[in-house]
Order: sequence, then structure tokens, then C-alpha cells
Amino acid sequence: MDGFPVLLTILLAPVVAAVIMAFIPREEHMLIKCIAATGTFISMALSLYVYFAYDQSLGGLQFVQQIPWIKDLGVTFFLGVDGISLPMLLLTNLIGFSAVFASWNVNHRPRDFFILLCLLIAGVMGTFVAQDLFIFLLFYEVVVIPIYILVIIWGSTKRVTKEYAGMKLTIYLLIGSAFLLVGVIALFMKTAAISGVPDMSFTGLARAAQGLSDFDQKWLFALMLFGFGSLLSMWPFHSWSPDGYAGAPTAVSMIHAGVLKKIGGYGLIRIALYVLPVGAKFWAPVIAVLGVCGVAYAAMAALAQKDLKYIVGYSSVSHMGYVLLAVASLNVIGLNGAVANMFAHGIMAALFFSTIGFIYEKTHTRWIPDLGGLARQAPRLAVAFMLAAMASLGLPGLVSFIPEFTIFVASFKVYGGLAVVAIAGIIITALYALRAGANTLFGPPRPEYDSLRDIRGPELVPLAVLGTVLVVGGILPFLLFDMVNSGIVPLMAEISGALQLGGSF
Amino acid sequence: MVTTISLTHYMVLSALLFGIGLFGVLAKRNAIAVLICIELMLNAVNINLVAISKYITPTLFTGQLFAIFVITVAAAEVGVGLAIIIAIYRNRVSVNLDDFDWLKW
Amino acid sequence: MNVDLSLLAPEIAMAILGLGVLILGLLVPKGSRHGLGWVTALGLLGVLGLTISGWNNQGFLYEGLFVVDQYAIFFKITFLTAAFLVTLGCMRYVDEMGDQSEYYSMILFATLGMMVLASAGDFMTLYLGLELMTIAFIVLVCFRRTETRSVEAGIKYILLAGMSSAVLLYGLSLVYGVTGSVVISEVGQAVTTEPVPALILGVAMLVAGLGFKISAVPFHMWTPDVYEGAPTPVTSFLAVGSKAASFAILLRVFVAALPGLWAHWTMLAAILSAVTIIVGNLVAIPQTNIKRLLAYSSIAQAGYILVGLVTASEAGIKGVMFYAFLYVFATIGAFTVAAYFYNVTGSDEIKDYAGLSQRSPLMAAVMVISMLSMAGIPPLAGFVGKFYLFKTIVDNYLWLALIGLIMSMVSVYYYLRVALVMYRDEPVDNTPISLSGPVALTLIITMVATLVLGIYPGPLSEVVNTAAHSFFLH
Amino acid sequence: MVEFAMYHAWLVPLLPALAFLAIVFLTRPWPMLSALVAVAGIVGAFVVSAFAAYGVFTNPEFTEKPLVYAVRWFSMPGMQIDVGVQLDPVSAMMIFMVSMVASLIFIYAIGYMKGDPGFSVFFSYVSLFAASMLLLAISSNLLEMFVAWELVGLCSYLLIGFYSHKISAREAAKKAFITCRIADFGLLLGLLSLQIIFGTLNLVELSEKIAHFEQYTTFGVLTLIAVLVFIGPIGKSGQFPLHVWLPDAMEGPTPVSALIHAATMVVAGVYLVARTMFLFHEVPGAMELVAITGGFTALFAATIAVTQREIKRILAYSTVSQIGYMMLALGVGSMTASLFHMWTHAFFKALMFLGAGSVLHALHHKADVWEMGGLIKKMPITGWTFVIGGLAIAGIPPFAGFWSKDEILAVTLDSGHYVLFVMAAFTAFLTAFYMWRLIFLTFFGEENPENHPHESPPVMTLPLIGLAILSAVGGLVGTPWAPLWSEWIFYGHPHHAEPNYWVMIGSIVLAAAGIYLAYQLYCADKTKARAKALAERYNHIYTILYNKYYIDEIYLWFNHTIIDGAARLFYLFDIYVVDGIIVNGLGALTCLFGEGLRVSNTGRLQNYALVFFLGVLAVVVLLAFTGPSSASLTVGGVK
Repeated sequence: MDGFPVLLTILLAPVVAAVIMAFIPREEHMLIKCIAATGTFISMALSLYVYFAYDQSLGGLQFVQQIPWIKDLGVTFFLGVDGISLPMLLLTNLIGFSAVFASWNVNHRPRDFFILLCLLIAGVMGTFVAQDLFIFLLFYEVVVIPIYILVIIWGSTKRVTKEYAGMKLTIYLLIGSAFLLVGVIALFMKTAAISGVPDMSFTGLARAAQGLSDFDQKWLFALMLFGFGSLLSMWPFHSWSPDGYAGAPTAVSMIHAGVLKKIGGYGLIRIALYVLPVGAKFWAPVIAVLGVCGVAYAAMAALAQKDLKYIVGYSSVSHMGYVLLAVASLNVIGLNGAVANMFAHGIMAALFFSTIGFIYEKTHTRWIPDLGGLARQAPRLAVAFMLAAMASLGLPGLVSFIPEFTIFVASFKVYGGLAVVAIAGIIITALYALRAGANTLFGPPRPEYDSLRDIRGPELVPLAVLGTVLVVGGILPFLLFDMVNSGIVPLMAEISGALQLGGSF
Repeated sequence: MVTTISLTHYMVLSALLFGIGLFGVLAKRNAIAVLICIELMLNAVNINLVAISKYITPTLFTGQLFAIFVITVAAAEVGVGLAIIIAIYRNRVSVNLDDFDWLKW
Repeated sequence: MNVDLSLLAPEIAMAILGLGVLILGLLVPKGSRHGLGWVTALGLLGVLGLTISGWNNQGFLYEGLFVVDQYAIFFKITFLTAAFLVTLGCMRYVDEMGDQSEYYSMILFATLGMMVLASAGDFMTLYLGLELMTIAFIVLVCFRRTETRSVEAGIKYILLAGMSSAVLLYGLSLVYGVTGSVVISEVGQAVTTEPVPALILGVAMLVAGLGFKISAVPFHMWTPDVYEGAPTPVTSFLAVGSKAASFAILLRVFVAALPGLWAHWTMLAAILSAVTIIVGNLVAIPQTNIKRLLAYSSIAQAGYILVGLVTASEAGIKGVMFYAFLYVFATIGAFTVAAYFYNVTGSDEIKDYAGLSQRSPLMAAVMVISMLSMAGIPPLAGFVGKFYLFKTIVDNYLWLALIGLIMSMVSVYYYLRVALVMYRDEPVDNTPISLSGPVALTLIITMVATLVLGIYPGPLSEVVNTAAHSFFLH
Repeated sequence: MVEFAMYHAWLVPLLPALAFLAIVFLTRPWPMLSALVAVAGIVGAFVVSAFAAYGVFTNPEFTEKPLVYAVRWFSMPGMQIDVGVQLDPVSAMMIFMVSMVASLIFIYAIGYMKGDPGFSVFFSYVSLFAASMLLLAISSNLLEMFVAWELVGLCSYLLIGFYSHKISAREAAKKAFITCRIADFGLLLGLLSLQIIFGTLNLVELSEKIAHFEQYTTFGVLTLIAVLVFIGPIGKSGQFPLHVWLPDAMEGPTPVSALIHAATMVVAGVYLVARTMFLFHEVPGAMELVAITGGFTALFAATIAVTQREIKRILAYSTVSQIGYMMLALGVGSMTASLFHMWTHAFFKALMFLGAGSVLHALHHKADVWEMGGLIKKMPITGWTFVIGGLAIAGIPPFAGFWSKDEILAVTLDSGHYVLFVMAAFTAFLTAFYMWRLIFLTFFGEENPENHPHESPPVMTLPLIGLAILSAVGGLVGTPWAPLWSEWIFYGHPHHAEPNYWVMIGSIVLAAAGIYLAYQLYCADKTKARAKALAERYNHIYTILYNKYYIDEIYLWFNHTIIDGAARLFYLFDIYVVDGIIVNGLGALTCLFGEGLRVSNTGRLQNYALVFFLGVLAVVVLLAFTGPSSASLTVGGVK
């Protein structure tokens, strides 16, 4: 089965589904949804197969596929997965599959909705599978337009109009990616000058980048940090995240919070850290401070929210603060924690957004004071909400505790006092997660929601898929950690030379 | 103390002529006057070309050849220019350039 | 002195085609003038084939007066594709205007002017080609005599173009005066690194004259009004053909004729390009008319292409040629949609584009794809073009790269505002717009080209490499 | 079977967990079936733990080297965490006690919860709680214990908020979870520092490493770690600063109060300190802190309990006080006394809670003690079992409470903490007083006409009887003359405190005095005039005690004004400064520039021409002056 291009099929399954849907008449709602579901299901099943077929002892890139693309730029259509990108790929497909079912009740122009959704999923998957910087950038920005159109048509206008949210989401991330692009082009030109032959693959760039002067590595890393940081909603560049998610429809906020934000983290580790270790070492304290700022600031802001989506929006900014802190610790444990936490947070955010989406669909409001006592009327929805809330506050036994613990161990060793502030974040996270959970689910049931129909049938899929991953990941963390470890250890080995700070202890 | 006419004299003449033409283009309100001034500027260039051809490259006739081309093209341009001015007059019953500001911002 | 006429084959064929269309227009009765569009289109296709077949035979005519190298041939291919797409895409628009024969012949003569300009080896051919193109465009701009906006654009264009060509000529004469020769290669040897004030004034005037043509910022004031006033097919051809031709000659003049002064005009080119990008994008934000918006966006595109001139290296030239080629498809796609929409609804206001995605998904898709390609969003060709362009200047003009890319992301703002209107709003009357054959064909060609060049630019970049290399050969 | 039980001790937490899963996924619609599954699960766990305990207690070699077997949970270079079972007398005793008490309470709950719509949901939560508590008891790794610790916190949140339609229950549940979460923050910091300094969280390895640790680093670090770890038990076991959640946790159903807030969860803190005694033992400073906290909490809670009116609230404060005793015993260094008191306390406190439950069940949830009276006639079994419990807690021999409390007083005296001894003795007196005040007010005196009590069904009274027997007999395990208990459970080396007769007599006298005072005030004169007069005379003291020293109000105020205020401040800062000025500001600025430049196109042709020539001039200037060597303007020959 090794000849069969697995990665390409995973990547193209949703695209093929989108193309098929384009030819189906507009009114066939059910058929369209089934095609979208099968498309995403195929890529999910295949990525699960790849996840378990990946030989961790061997490590390094597997399921590799390389097609020469642009000779004079040294670009090759280079697909491959390793310990770091495989969990992310699996995460994308899991969330993509549940996002299709989370938007099962979309009846306003469903065909366009599902075509754009499938393109979005394929685009996001591409970034994790691409091992070539140019192809990575290709996928990195290709998702921007489907998201914009999805938000302006199916979004929701609350504190800000959905047009404003869509535009802010798009322009903010594009400006970030403009800086990243300049960094990438400068990096490409400098490494091509050093190594003579232009080569865009990560490994090639990393080898050539060793020749870069320290000053170059520093300002190149700064540009990349700005680009990936703004996507990872690093503290000063986070203001797109709450408005963007509040304005976006459920499926888009699921995928955006669940996966797109992780491209920033993945990019930071795979490109910025791997190719420019000296720059990383120089900027590490700054990232740590901004990360911790993000954790405390966003957690406090989430405490003052009354709209459910804003709470999860700010909480995702806070969780990404942890990832930044972990990356800034620059040691094996920290990076393991970072990648695992990105996976865990992705699952949690997706489940949270899908539940809030269902609550919004059934009660037509996300305003906490208007909600209350849903546990009586919709027990399954309450279970989903509680599971997501508990995962978000890092309850042990669910997938997000061990990664957070790992991050705390790593950052506590390297940044003592700073890490204590981040760890104190778990209290504030508990406060707002519980307050959201308690005020919407418990308390006296409200008569106007008595006619409310609990989630059943296709609407249960997000809870089932994401819920099981949450629990299984929590009880058996070695499934996730061995994979991530097999990706991080070789990476750290290569760059530990340049990183005297915080070698793996 | 008779000073022979050297190249700089011609250059100064053509520069002056060019300046007058330029002033005409910028200041005159009448479309036809502006058109004439553009022709003035083109003739200034002709003087320049012919003078350079005589003083700098006496053996070759490139400058003069160029001047002939300029004259022919200028003629074509005036032809089209006048046609347009007539068309715009028929349309707006005025040739004052300040009136033609419908297309703005 | 045997003149190898085969080099001139494309130009000769073009002249014959132009005159032929003019004469045919007289013979054919008024009713069946529609056929002329197809004659022109097929003729152009033939000439295109001829040019491509002559890809390898390069050479000089009249001691350097007329240079036919792969650089020129590549630009000729660009002009011919642009002309072909414009005629094909806007046949219905032209039929509604009537007297097609004059229109098509002018288009052909304008293309001929561009081809001459691309192969100009000396200042005289440069001037001739430039004027042939400009005068043909002047006639095209005020083609709708009855409509005041078109005529007003015409008057503005002729006066300003006349003035700019006067300035250009004065510059040429000064350069001729200082170097004593008109042939570009000889001028190149004569110009030393120690410029004389007259030479500086001459070069400045040259910059102004050509800057007018490519609508670089200080000289761009005419572009929005003329683009808005002129009939849409003419605007699209003007935006693509005239700009690409002017860039062709700009490169020849500056890189081949004035390499000695490279140190002086490189910073000038960088500042000009930065200012053009900034003004072009900023003023496009508040626009409400689609043609005026596309006018300012084409000014911004000129700014991006100018970036290629800054380093004046082979990579720079390659960036310019690559971007010029894919810019053809993006602009013509957008303008054809605007033209056809004008035919159906008679309005160019952006707010009337409401719900276009439901009335005609193809038109909406092509408009969005063309615009985003201009903005440089990855899967589309614009991204690769910008990558090539900014690749050259990243080493010592990082600030220009930053400005360029940030401004192109700002440009996404006003492009997406159009997409917003097209996709989110409900159409006023949602009668679906049926596309006639040729228009649909053009739209599909432009869309496919933009997508393919964006995803798989390999082959085109090979061709452009050889063309850019040939520029320095002779 | 004993061998099997010892080597398969992981079954103990697994059975209730399987019961939880079975109820949630399979037997939810059939209440009785899910109840049976839950009871089967816990009784199974009890049987296995009984055999395991028997196995551990019969052969002595387990006291030196505990039986540990573990499996790799997850590992990476620099950190290896494995999950497993550690069987030694302490954990054996714990799982035996927890599973026994839990089984009785499960049976009781079947009767108590009959007819409640969330019947099977209740049993699923309770089974999950039992599973996590047992996991906490036998875990071999501090991280595994932390995981169980938090799961127990989650179950207490769900169970306290079981009557979720009541706002008070919802708030109480939230308060419980947040307070435990704050405590867990400290515990987590402790665990992190242990992991970083010693590289492992495995109990056995840690004890060896800490034993010879002080050679190469300062003492300060270890004290800090010990204090941080101790913060966890302060929250979980309701010690002084973080005790506020325990009394409010009475909102949950009574079996929950009995199980969680008397017998098992609240003692988890004591168990953790006992488990990490190798750490506390090295650090005398931390031992002092534990002792003082324990002693003070005991006295503090007892004073509040004296004035409370609700039956369950009195019992709650009594629990806080008794745990204070256990902490005091640990603080003075005697793990034997502390765990012995935990053993006996579990029985009589669970008994009293269940008794209170059957009283509430009978009086349809009217909780105020002053409105009850003379219930013993109508509810003889509940009444007399409650009396046995009262005797046990007051410390009247031969009941269980006497032996354990006496041993704590003796140990405190031996260790030289005289002030703490006096406080403990006075607390013993107060305990006797408020407990018997409760008994006299509810069970004796004349009946209140409104309520017409009836005896609870056998399914509730049988566990009461069972627990009564245990509270009577349970103490005999560790009498000074037959010190079985101290052979099994000790830290370092078993030491047998020779019976201190003076302390015994003293505690009996104190207990009797307490009971007599209660009798005089609340049972002798029917009108209870003297009690009310006493209350008026010391009115301000009474109100302070009744309002629990206003600590709740302080915490609520802190929560609302400071935390919510700061949150609102951050949010407003975010909207108006970070988002408003920087982001939207920049956007508006660009549009403003666009608008400004746009107006420059006046549409008039001459203006364009003018701009054209200004452009030419600008280009000339730029060309002349930006060259590498600013071209010296040689005015000279044109050539």
C-alpha cells in the first residue's frame, strides 16, 4: 500500500467533494450534506490510518511525496508527515468532519456553504502536510477567502456586524502574513545565496540557514514571529480573535479556533524555531512575556464577557498564551507540551463552539443572562457543554491536562516567576469556564425554552467524535505524546547546538 | 565683437520656446489654445534636434530625420485633437477647459 | 544590406490585418458588421501563432534601429493575447456602440504601435511606436462621441498625452545632445557615471514621459478620469496593453541605455514605486465606481511592476515580464465582467453589483479571482508574480518590500468590499444573466490562466527566464 | 484469593468506574437496575479491598517495603510518569474504610433518593466519585494522585449541584470547585517543583531521594515545597482560610454529604499529608504549620457550630473541627493517631449524617433544629443510633471517638505543644456541648405539633445500625492496652504510647461536662429560656459566631469587586485601547488618507498638467541628489 499517495488523497478528498457538490442542484440539501460528510470522512479515516501506521521508532518524514514544481525557485510539491505535523493533520480532519455535522441545520444556500467549507478544510490540511515553504505559504493564505465569504454570508451580527468581523479577520491575518512573506522571501534569498542552489524545503532551508549571521537570524525571526504571532493571537495582536469568532458561523469558528490558530504555532515551531534557532534564542524571553501576558489578560477579559462565543474566543487567546510560553522555554519537554496542547485545545475549542452553535440555533441567543437551566431541557447538550468547559479549565482525565502540566514543568524550570503567573491562570480559567457552564446549564429552567429539542442524530456526531478523543486522550496520553515526542526529539537534536539555553534535561 | 551663433544659443532659444509653450498649456482656458501651445512645445524640440544635429553630429542627419518624424506626428495629433474639440463643443457647447470636470474624485 | 523581412513578419501581418479590417468595414453592409469582430479575433490569433513560431529567430534590423530579441517577442505575445482577449470578450459591447470597423482597426493599429515599441532599438522608433499607440488610443477613448463622459476623457487624454510626449521628446533630444547618438546601445556606451546637468534634466524628462504612460504616481492624474470615461473594452486594453508596452520600452531605455547612471535612478525608481503603490491603494479605498476602482488598482499594479526596475538585474526584468503577463489575464477578466455587466444593467456603480453571485456565479467568481490575483492571494498568479518581484529587492530595499506587501494586503480590503456586495447582498432583480459564447470563453480563459499560473508557474517562469536572458545578449 | 486481590488491587477503583460507564451508557432509563449496578460495583470493590487489606495486615514485610506495580502512562526525555498501585498498610486501611463506608451509604441512598427524577444520574456520579476516591487511595504516583484529586473535586461539584434547579445549589457547587481549584494551584506548584528538583513524582523514589537530599541544597526550598503541597489539603479538607465551601456543600443530597463531606473526600487532604510524610518529616517548620492550622481550625469551627441552627450545617462544622484534630495529630508527628481518628470519625460522622438524612427525609426537608423535638419516640432506631454517634464523637468510653481523640490529646501533650493541647481540650468540651445540644433539641423535649415524623424504611435504618455498631466497636482496634493499630500504621518506627491515665480521665470529665451543660440548657427546662437569655446577654458574640465571622461575606466582596472589577477593566481596555485605538484607528487612518488623496483629483485638466510638472521637478531634484556621489553640478560644456 506504500505506492498509493495517501497524503494526496487526504488532501484532495474534500476538494473532490466540493467539485461534485458544484454540479448538484441547489435544492438537494440532504445530498449535499452527505457528500460533504463522506468527503471529510474519507480524509479523517485515512489520517487515522496514517496516524497509526506511522512508524514512530523510525521518526522523520514518512508517506513522502515529491514533485518538482518551480525549478528556479527550488520549489518542489513536497508532502510528508512527521511527529509534529501528523497530530495536527489528524486534528484538522477530526474537526473538519465534526464541523460538517455541526452545521447540519444550515439551510440558507447550503451548497455554497459546504463547497467553501470543504475548500477551507483542504486548505488548512495542506499547511500541515506541506514540507516546502512555498507550498506551505500557498495553503497558509488560500484559506483566507473561503473564510471571508463564509463569515459575511452565514455569520451572525452581535456586538459587531458580521461584515466587520469578516473583514477584520481577513485583513488582520493578511497583514500578519505580509510580514511573514517578507521574512520568507528574505530568508529564501539569503539561504539561496549561501547554499548556491535555491531550495525551499524546510530541511534544505535549515541547513543553509546555519550560515546566516546572528543579526540576520534575529530580524528574520522577528518578522516571522509577527506573522505567526498574529495568527496565534499573541497578546498585542489578538484583537481579531474574539470578534472574528463571534461573527463567524459555527463551523468556521470551530475550524478557525481549532486548527487555523495552530498553523501559527506549528509554523513557529517548524519554520521559525527549526530554521532560525539563534533568532529563537534571542527572542525567547520576549515570547515568554507576551505569552504570559496573553494568558492573564485574555483570561481576565473572558471573565467579563456575557456572550458565550466571546468567552471561548478570549479563552482560546489565553490557551495560546500557554503554547507561546512553552515554545519560549526552548526545551524538549516544553515543545512536546506546546504541540500536545495545541492538539488538545483544538479538540476542546471545536467541541465548545459546536455546542454553543447548537445552543444558538435552538435558543437564538448566546447572551448568558438570557440563558439558564438548560440541563433539564437538553441533557445531552449539557453533557457536551460540561465536557468542553471542563476540558478548557484543564481537568485531569481529559486531554488538555497533561500537555498543560508538561508546559508548566518546562516553563517553571526556565522562567520561574513568569510561569507562576501563567499557572495562576488556571484559577481564572476555572472561574470563567464554570461561570459560563453554571449560568447556562444549571439554575431554574426557563419556560420559554421548554419546547427546545435536545441534540440528536447527526447533531450528536461532534460530541461523539470530539468527546471520545477528549476522554481517550486524557486517559491514555501516551498515544499523543509518543507521536509528538518522535517529532520533537530529532528537531531539538538538530537545533540544540545553536541553543545553549535550556537544552533537554 | 560679433559672436558666432553656437549650440548654446539654439538650446536657450528652444528652452525659452518650450517654457512659453508650457505656460500656455497651464494657463490658457481655451482648448484650442492649449492644443496650439503643445504644438509650440513640439517645435521647440524640433529646433533643439536640428541644432544638435548640426553642431554635434554634422556628418549624420539623425537629428534632422528625427525632426521630420516629429513634425509628421505633430500634424496627426493636431488633426485628431481638433476633431475631439469639435466633438466636445457639439456636446457641451463650450471649449472652456474648466467646464470639463464631470469625471473627478 | 539585405533586410531579413522574416523578423518583421508579425508587424507586417498586423498592418495588413488592420487595413484589411478597415476596408472590409467599408465593403460589408451595415447590418452584418458583427462578423468583423470574429475576423479581428481570428486574425490576431493568426499573428499570435506567427510570433510564437518565430520565437527562436532573433536579430537586428537597420543597425540596431529595430531589435527583435526574445524579450521583444515575449512582450509581443503579451500584447497579442491581450488584444485577442479584449476583442473576444467585448464583442457585444462593441456591437452596441456601432461602427465596429473603425473600432477594430484602431485596436489593431494600437497593438501594432505596441509591437513596434517593444522592438524599438533607438529613440526614433521609440517615438514612432509610442505615438502610433497613443493616437490610436485617443481615438478609441472618445469612441462614443455622443456620450459626454467619453469625449471629456478623450480631450483630457489627448492634451495630457500630447504634453507628455512633448516632454519625452525634449528629454530624448537632450540625451541625444549629450551622447551624440540616438541608438540605445550606443547611448549606453556613451553615458558615463559622471552625469552632466543637461543629462540629468534629459533623464528626468524621460522618466516623466514614460512615467505618464505607465501612470506612475506624480504623473498618474489622468488615469482615473480617462479609465472611467472611456468605453470599458478600451479601458481594459489601455490598462493592459499600453502599460505593458511602456514598461517594455522603460526597461530598454533605463537598463540598456542608461546603465551608467544606475546608481542615480535606482533610488528614484524605488521611491517612485513606493509612492505609486501607496497612493494607488489608498485612493482606491473610498471609490464607488468599479472602473475608477480598477483604475487606481492598476496604478498600484504599476507601482509593483516598477519594483522590478529598481535592481535592473536579469531577475528584475524577469519579475517585470512575469508580472506583466499574468497582469493581462487578471485585468482583462475584471474589465470584461464590468463591460458585460454594463451591457446588461447599464451601470458601473459597485452597489449595483449586489447579488451578482446568484445572478451569474461565473461572472462573480471571475471578478473575485481576478481581483484577488491583483492583490496577490496565493493560489492565484498574483502571488507568484509578487514573489518574483520582491525577491529581487529584499536584500537592500527591505522597506520597499514591506510597503509593497502591506499595501497589497490593504488592497484586499477594497477588493473584498466588492466581493462582499456581490456575495452577501440579495440582487435587486434576480433574473439570471445569461453569458453569450465569446464572453463566457474569455472569462473561462482568464480564470483558468490565473489559477494555473498561480498553482503551477513552472513552465512560464522557464520561458521568461530565457527571454530575460536574451535581453542582455546583444 | 488474597494473593489475587493484592496483585489486582487496581480492580478496586476499576469496578465503580465500570459501574459508572454501565449506568451512563446502558442502564440509565431503569433506575433500580442502575442502583443495583452501582451497589454491586462498590461492594465488589469492598470485597477486593478487604482481601487486599487482610493480605497486607497479616504479613508484616509490607510495612517496610510497600508492594508497588505500575505501567508507563507517558514519557519523554527528562520526564517519565507511570501510573500504578502502591499497597501498604496506610493505603490498605484507606481503601478498606472508604469502600466499606461507601457501600453502606450507597444502600442508604437507594431509600433516600427514591422517586427523584435524576435517580440513575445520581448513582452514576456517586460511582464515579467512589472510583476516583479509591484511585486516590492506592495511587503510587503524586501526579496520578493529583488527577484523582481533581476528579474527586469534579464529582463533588456535580453532586453538590445535583439539585441544579436551585440557585443556591448551583452557587454552592461553583464555590466548592473554585476553592478546591485555588488549593490545587498551590498543590500543583508543589508537584512541579518536586518534578523539577527530583525528576520524579513516584512516591517510593521520592521518599528515597528526599531522605538524603539536604546535603547539597539549602533547606528553604524543601520548606517552600512542603508549604505549597500543604495548601492543597487546606482547600480540600476545609481547613481555616479555605473552609468556606464545606458548610455550603450541604446543598447536595444527604448521602452525598455523608459520603463526600464526612467520610472520604474531606479526609483526602489528611491522607495526602500522611502519604507525603517523608517530605513533611524532613521539614519541622511545615510540621508546625500543619499543627497550628489543624488546632486553630478545630477550635474555630467548634465555636461556630455552637450557634448554628440547621442540623446539617452543625454536622458540617463538626467535620471541619474533627479534621482539624487529624491535622493537629499529623502536625505533632503522630500519623498513627491521626489516621486512627480518621478511621473512627468516618464511622460516627457518616452515621450522624445518615441519621440527619432520615430526619430530613421524615420531616420533608425542614432542617431547623429549633423546630424539631421529641423525635426519638416516633423514630426510635434513628434516634438511638444518633445517640450512639453522639456518645462516640463526644468521647465517652468505650465508644470509638474516645480512644482516637484521647490518643491525639496524649500525643499533643507528649510532643510538648501545651497551647495546642489546651485548645484541643477546650474543643473537645465544645464538641460534646454542640453535639448534645443538637441531640437534645431534635430527639428529646416535647414534640412540635406541625411535623409528624415516621420511622425510615429498613433500607435506610440497616446502614444506620451497621454504622452504629462500627462506631461502638471501631475504637477497640487501637486501645492503649491492645495497640493493634499502632503496629500497622506508623511513620518510621512503631512506638506504643503507654496509656496516659490523666489525659483519659480529663477527656472523660470534659465530655461529661459538655453533655451536662447541653442537658441543662436544652433538655431540662422545656422553654429553653436560659439558653435564649444567654444568647441575648452575649448578643454581639452570638451574632459574630452565627454569621461565621463574616468570612463568606469578605470572600464574596473580594470576588465581586476586585476580580470582576479587574476583569471589566481589562475588557474595556481591550475594546477601547488595543482594539479601538490601535486596530480600528489604523484602519480609519488609512481610509482618511485615501479620502484626502482622493480629493486631489479635481477633474480639471490644468491641475493635472501642473502636478505633472511638479513631478518633473521632483524627479530632477531626486536624480541630482540621491546618487552615490551627489553629482557636482559642473556648469560647463554641454558635451
